Amino acid sequence: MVTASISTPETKRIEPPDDPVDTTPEELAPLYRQMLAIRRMEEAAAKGYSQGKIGGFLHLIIGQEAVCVGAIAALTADDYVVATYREHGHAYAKGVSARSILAELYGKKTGCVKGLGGSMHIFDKSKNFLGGYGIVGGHVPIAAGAALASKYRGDKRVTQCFFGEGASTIGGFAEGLALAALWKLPVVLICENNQYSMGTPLYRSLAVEDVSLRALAHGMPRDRFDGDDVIKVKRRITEAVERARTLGEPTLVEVVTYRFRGHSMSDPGLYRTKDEVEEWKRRDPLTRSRQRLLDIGFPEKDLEALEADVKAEIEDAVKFAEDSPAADEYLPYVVKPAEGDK
Amino acid sequence: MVTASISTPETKRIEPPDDPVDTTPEELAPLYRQMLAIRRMEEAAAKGYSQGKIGGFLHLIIGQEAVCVGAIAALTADDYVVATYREHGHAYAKGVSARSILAELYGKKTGCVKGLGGSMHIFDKSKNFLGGYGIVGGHVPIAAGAALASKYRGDKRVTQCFFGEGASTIGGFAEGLALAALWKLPVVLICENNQYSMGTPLYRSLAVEDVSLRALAHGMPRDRFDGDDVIKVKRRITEAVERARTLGEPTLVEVVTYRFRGHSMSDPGLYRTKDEVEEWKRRDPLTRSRQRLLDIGFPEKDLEALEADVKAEIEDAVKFAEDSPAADEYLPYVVKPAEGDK
Amino acid sequence: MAVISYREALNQAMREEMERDENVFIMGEEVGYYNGAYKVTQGLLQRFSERRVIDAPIAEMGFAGIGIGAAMVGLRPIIEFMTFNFSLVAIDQIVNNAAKLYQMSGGQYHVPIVFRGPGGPAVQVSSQHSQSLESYYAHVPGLKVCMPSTAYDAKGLLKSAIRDDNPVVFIEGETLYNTTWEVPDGEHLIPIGSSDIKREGKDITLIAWSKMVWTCLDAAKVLAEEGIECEVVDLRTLRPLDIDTPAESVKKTGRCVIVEVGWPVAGFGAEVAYQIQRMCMDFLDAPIERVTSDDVPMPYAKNLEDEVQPQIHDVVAAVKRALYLE
Amino acid sequence: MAVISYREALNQAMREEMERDENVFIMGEEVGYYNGAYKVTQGLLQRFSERRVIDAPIAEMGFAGIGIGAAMVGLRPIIEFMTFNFSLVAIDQIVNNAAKLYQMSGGQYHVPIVFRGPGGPAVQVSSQHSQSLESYYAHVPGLKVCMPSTAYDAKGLLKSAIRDDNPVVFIEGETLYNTTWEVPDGEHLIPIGSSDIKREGKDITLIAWSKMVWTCLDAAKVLAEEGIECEVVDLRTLRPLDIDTPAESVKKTGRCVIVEVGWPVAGFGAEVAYQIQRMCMDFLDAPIERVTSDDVPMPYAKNLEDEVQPQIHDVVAAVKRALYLE
Ligand SMILES: Cc1ncc(C[n+]2csc(CCOP(=O)(O)OP(=O)(O)O)c2C)c(N)n1
Ligand SMILES: Cc1ncc(C[n+]2csc(CCOP(=O)(O)OP(=O)(O)O)c2C)c(N)n1
Ligand SMILES: [Mg+2]
Ligand SMILES: [Mg+2]
Repeated sequence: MVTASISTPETKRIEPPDDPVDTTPEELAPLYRQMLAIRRMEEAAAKGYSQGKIGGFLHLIIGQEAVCVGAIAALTADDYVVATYREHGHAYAKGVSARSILAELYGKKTGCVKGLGGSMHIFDKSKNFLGGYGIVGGHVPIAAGAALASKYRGDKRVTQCFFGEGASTIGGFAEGLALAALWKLPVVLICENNQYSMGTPLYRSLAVEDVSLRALAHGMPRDRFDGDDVIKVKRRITEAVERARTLGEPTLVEVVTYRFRGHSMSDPGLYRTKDEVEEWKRRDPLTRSRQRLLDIGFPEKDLEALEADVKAEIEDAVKFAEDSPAADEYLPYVVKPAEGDK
Repeated sequence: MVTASISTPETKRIEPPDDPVDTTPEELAPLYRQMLAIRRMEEAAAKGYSQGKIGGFLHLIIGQEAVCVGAIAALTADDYVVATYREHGHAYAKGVSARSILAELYGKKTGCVKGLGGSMHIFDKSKNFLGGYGIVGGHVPIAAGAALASKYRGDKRVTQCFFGEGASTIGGFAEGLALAALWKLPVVLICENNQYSMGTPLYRSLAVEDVSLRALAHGMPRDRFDGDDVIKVKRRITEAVERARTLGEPTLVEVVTYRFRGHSMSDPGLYRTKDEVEEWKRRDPLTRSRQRLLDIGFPEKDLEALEADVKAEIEDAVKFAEDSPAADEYLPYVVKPAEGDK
Repeated sequence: MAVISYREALNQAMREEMERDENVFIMGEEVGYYNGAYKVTQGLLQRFSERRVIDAPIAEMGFAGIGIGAAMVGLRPIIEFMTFNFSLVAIDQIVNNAAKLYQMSGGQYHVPIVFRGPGGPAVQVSSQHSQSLESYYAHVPGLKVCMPSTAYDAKGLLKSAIRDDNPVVFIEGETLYNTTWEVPDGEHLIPIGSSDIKREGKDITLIAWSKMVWTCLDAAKVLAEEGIECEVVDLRTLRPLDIDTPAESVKKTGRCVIVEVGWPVAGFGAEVAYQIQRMCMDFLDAPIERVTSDDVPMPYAKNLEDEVQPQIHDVVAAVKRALYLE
Repeated sequence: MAVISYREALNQAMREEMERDENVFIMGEEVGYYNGAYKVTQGLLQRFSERRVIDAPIAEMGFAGIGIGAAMVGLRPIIEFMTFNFSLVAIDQIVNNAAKLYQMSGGQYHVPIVFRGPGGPAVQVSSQHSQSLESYYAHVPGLKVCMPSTAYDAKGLLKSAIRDDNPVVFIEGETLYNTTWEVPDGEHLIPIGSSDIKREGKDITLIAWSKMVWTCLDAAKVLAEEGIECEVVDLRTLRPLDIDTPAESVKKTGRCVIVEVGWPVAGFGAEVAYQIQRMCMDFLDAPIERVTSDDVPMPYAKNLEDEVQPQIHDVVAAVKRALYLE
């Protein structure tokens, strides 16, 4: 009897990394800049929301920035990214401007999707950012589909698909995973395990608290690590991206991280202790990267200049969003009549 | 990097068992009788179908009888069984009469569901046979639900859920599995791996040809073996049933077997070689059990009496089905008005 | 009678039925420790413990199916969808299993289950989170479908739904949770399948359900100032449909506007229109009008969101068209 | 023009479009090596290889979503559902992704995809395998919905659907595959959104789609013997709906029967009835009649199966009611 009562060492909390990964200021500085811009942009969004200028659901990624920034740093401009409703950071990291993101949140005509989608549905075709999706798990097959197209064409593009650990119980994820494995699609499935699905901690939603194990039964390569160090994220995800690009093979990667705020703006996050949140704030990937930059010789004044630059960028984006005209057309829902259509 | 490029020994074909499992004529004879009755009943159904007396889809289990018979022998009358559209054998093994099954296939009023369900939807509440279902994977959560009810009440019943290996890629199975594992439901998930999903062989539908591995990521006990020997099936499934009954824990069990006929009556089965089919016919679980009975001293004349008895039972059932009145009411679809309803 | 919120009314209904019947339990995402995404299950975990208030992971198909299986063997589950938008990943369980099991099993198994949660447009959550799917469920024999507009109806209908031996799809108004109404304390049941006249009038009949009942009542007030008396009929239950109440009203008024918040094409209002024209053709002085949202996915921006949804002025305009006033 | 089967017409349409456009591919269960569960994709794997004819495991949600993703980046997938009954496990992908992406992305991404396969009742396969879900798809802005009744329409519409830049739900009649009709060879396109008069008549208009067009034509023959001339209008496309063709017909005949094979409540026929009464109220000499199946899940036994579905005599009876002949 093959009774596998799995107890992996990985099911316990992933500790912060001891040794920072080797890097250079040239590599780290732009990633730190991206993380900082995302944080400032989301802080501005939170402010806009509390002022009633942004509506609906607003899911912030604050605390998790190293995951999307590190992961997307492993891609080229031609590669695709598919994300969830918590996707401002991913969009920004893929090159979508803070202006068009914030204007979208403000429901303006100048938003990246003309005020039609809001926070959960950022899209930018020019950046190959295939969007933010609101149905948990439903976007995983879509990412596999973009990857299938790459395989079909032999264009060597890679697709990254982000999702939360809460998505790992739903059928859409399971089917996307199974098909990506069967057909060897060039996709990297990245689980941002922030340890909570709304108010539900891992141990109440997963029998085994290790999402990456799902790859096992499909013979799919997998990886699992902490998301504190943006360079580490970049390195590890790069392996998976290269596997996809050169071998056309998918990988399931789980990155353990933490969101500092509630699930969305309306969630006070009462299901977590103050201590727990504080402990994770001490692991803030931004603080870590900033210190690391100083440690490896990035001049403090350059850092301050960089930070001032970010501040200006976001202030400009907020002003742009505020000043832009309101959304004014909801598209006719059908694309121009095709040949043969009336 | 935890790159698990799994290659389990189990992914290769499971060879027929060498040593028959210890048993007695008292244990084996009734199981052989059940298997034989199922085979004769399905042969009669095939005949009725070719005569146009049975319509719709007719999925026969011929060749796979040892799985449902061995598995269900591990249950008590109070336990529940949930099955697919290929469920005549499971129903019979759970105690549903050949009369009411064949009458159902004939679309008669005396059928177990009054001619409303046909071959794919055999139900018998008095036998705790919770039915045959036509949407692949959709019945797995239902089985988990019956098991949840047992846990809720503490009634120590066990639920068995049967499904094909083709169901292992669909979301309904994945979600049922994840929830059964998380909540520790007393259910035994039994994959009847007959190596084909309609015309699709395993290697074109599964990245790794081992369904039981799906249990791994959920910390669920699993088992995998051949379904040639009905006693072996009974023994191995009994372990899982006892685990469910005493510990309230689910198990995923995969039994490798083979259907001798096409997917349904309309399928000529051209996707398999004659040789392959012949090879598996030589592994026929009925022939094996019959020989084994003789080997362990069951008198040949008792065996012939048993076989004559089966023949009579099925002939009677066919006559009953033929002679019964046609179905004559399609139920009003709502149950009697409840309190508070008009 | 106390004035309570729609949310509180639903909470009371579940609490009372759970007290009354040990077989009733609740399952869904965040229904327990979080007290419900919309706080409808507030306090129930504390009162009834984890056994009867079950927090589910994100697996709607799975837990909807688990509810059905549990109901087949005698429990009475209440399955909460965080919103009915997410019921689309579970709809196969509802349509192919819950609705059909009674017939498919030759009457042996019935499925006493309630699928409930908020539906219809919310505020600025864009197209995947803001849609009205009632016509999907109303289409299916074997289901019942309730869509109460007030706290009074919400409590009475939910209690009836929980006691019903059939699967009931119970769609709450996502923007109605804070609305208040007088609700009797304790036992208070409303029969499933009974429409209700929410305002009497003689000039025209407005037919609506859920949130649109409020819009119709507001429009009726505006029109009353111009001397037009609208009768507002709240269907409350879409299946089984009590068509007699609105049909009697139309026979009296001779005119009819059907207002629904969802998409126009094959919305449930079309069914109501068909039945009314059949029953009232000789009494109708004008074609039946429908007011619906525009035929587009819901946009995010507030101004556009308002623009595509039926507003008071849209109802007023439809009434005037039906009265040939402009 | 050759007389070919509906099945062959569909096969030709796919074959020709795959020859024409390298981006078109087919994906679904058993579409390749098995040549399709209903043999609609016969020979395509041999012709176009595994790259373009992809056998999928049982994972409708997964491969429907994969099709959508592939379409977003420029391919033109044809997704076959073995039957539309199984589309219910994938409907979230169609409604929440395929239909909405164009609007949700501010017009950046469009989704040129066809979801096709047989729908409507089959023969004696009971309730989970025999149902008509067209009103679900017709309800949703962002989709187009085709339901051809003849080989001629099937080929012309499928070719248009494959070339369309929007997601098209293409529901074939499960019992129509062997029916034959004259079909032009080569290029043959029918505009999506055009109804068609299948028989001319002056006394009454019968409106139908898919299989029920045949039932109406048969009923028209029976009625013609009694001197009643029916005009039979085939909608062919439910969304966008060409209502003008049937409305003009009703204005001419003054009477209307809408025939659909699915369930009565909130079936698509209700929408047609609503629109016809709006456009033709002053021309109608009798209430609009609908003929539908009974409001029950489909039973298995042949006699009951026939009993619950609209038969020629049901249509004849409805026509006579509308003509006040009995
Ligand atoms: C199918 C579906 N069910 C439920 C929801 C509601 N919902 C939105 S986000 C969320 C939690 C997701 O958690 P996780 O996947 O861990 O991602 P995170 O929000 O932590 O980034 C839930 C339940 C949904 N959007 N879709
Ligand atoms: C959701 C769904 N998709 C497709 C089908 C059509 N179908 C019926 S049986 C079957 C093959 C199932 O194979 P497997 O699970 O291995 O079971 P087996 O028939 O071999 O017993 C398919 C594709 C279905 N019934 N339900
Ligand atoms: Mg999470
Ligand atoms: Mg199989």
